[in-house]
Amino acid sequence: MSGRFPVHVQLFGKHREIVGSSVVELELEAGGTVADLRGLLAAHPVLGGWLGGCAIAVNRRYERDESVVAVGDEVAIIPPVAGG
Amino acid sequence: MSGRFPVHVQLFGKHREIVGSSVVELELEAGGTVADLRGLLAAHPVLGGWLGGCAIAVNRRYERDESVVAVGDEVAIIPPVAGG
Amino acid sequence: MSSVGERHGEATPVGVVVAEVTESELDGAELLRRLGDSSDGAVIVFEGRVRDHNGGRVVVRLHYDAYAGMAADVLQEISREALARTGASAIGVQHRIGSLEPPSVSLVVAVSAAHRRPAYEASAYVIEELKRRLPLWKREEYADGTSEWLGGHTPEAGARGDAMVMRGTE
Amino acid sequence: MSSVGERHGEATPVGVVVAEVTESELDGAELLRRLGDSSDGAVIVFEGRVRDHNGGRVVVRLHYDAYAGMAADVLQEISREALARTGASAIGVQHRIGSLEPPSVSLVVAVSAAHRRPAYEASAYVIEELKRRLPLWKREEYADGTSEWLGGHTPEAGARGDAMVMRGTE
Repeated sequence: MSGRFPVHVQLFGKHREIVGSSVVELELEAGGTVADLRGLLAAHPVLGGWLGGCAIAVNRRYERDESVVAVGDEVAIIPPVAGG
Repeated sequence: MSGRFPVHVQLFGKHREIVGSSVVELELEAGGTVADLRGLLAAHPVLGGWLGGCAIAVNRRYERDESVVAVGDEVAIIPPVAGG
Repeated sequence: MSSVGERHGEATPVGVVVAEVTESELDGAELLRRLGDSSDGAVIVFEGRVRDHNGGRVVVRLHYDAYAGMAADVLQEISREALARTGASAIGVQHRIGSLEPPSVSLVVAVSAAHRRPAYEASAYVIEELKRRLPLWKREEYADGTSEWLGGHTPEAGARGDAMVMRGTE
Repeated sequence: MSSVGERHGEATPVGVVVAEVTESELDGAELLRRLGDSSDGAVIVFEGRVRDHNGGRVVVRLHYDAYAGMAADVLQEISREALARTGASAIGVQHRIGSLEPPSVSLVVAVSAAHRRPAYEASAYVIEELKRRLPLWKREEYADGTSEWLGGHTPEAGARGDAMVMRGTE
């Protein structure tokens, strides 16, 4: 696979509030990883400053920076969680 | 205080069953202690063999062997407890 | 439910809501509803229930006998110790006596606290201590018609946690 | 309630009775009734409730937001881990989302087990782990009209207790 593909990143909690949307759309290179995704998010004008302590979920599982993101994967930024 | 006084010792659990009564009556010397009471109970024809692991309660508190038993005290033998 | 002390403070001791030995049916849901005021973030209810087997034998009935007057005092004392040790705000504890068939509830321990840790600690403390010193006994009745008084713990004199009190010649 | 496996054995895993994130009102009493079969001697229900204050501020409302699809999976996974680790027989866990006023119930964790220790362990495990990794957030709304998203834990990739599973390039 080559070229770029769109990734719809779901937002929650404070992220959703500051962006004013429940999703941001990014373009990832084929073979791109969670680390690459974090790089793109860090460059986002609003989200950039609010990524401390965030995890990335791919297909509803928390993933490491090395994990590859594929076309059609369900991707979300998970701010520090606070259930209970 | 001198002389002897009666002590009604309350029985529970297996003790009550083997004696066939909820109380045994003993006579303690004035100034007698929990240890003296244990001595009398050990000589009881039925209870004697069933005192292992038992506690003595005086006025609804577990008492040490040195504690003095007085006239009118509420006394009970407490077999190993098993609540829950 | 009324509370004592600061309404918005971290420690609002409500105290011992109930500490009793009873022949009546127990229902943990009742204490779950009663416990906790608006400053309590955690409520735990423990139900001990009669199991239909023990050590490989089929149990048809459990008979509980208690030194009723003393047992209520001991439950009250254990509950106060648990509140003092953990900072939980309220405790209710009930032990049933008489003949119970599986899966009847034999014991209910309910605790409310500002936070979950004191609630767990208080709940576990009450159960551990009542197994150690509540003057109460159980006889298991088996499917084959036999029965047996279960062995247990020997209560220690003066073993009253933080509130150790001696008496007599000491 | 149906059980799987030996009726009179020590381990009769019934499994995860419910693991959900819901907008409906929660009631621990309901799970207290549902959990436990005749081989379970212990049932514990934990209710987390919305407190009317936090850190000295008066809280009028708590708003819970969740990644709903993932949250249900995580609750299911945590519950299975707790069963596997402790030998408890059944677990039910529900987290409410939406706007809650004190003293509404935000979380119910119910566990049944043959004995009390696995019940306590499983209950505490579920709560500790969901605070670590359940994708759910809360915003506190105060009496002065302000509000704040509360800080929390950063979930770890692959942090799935005994059932650690990797994916991707590793």
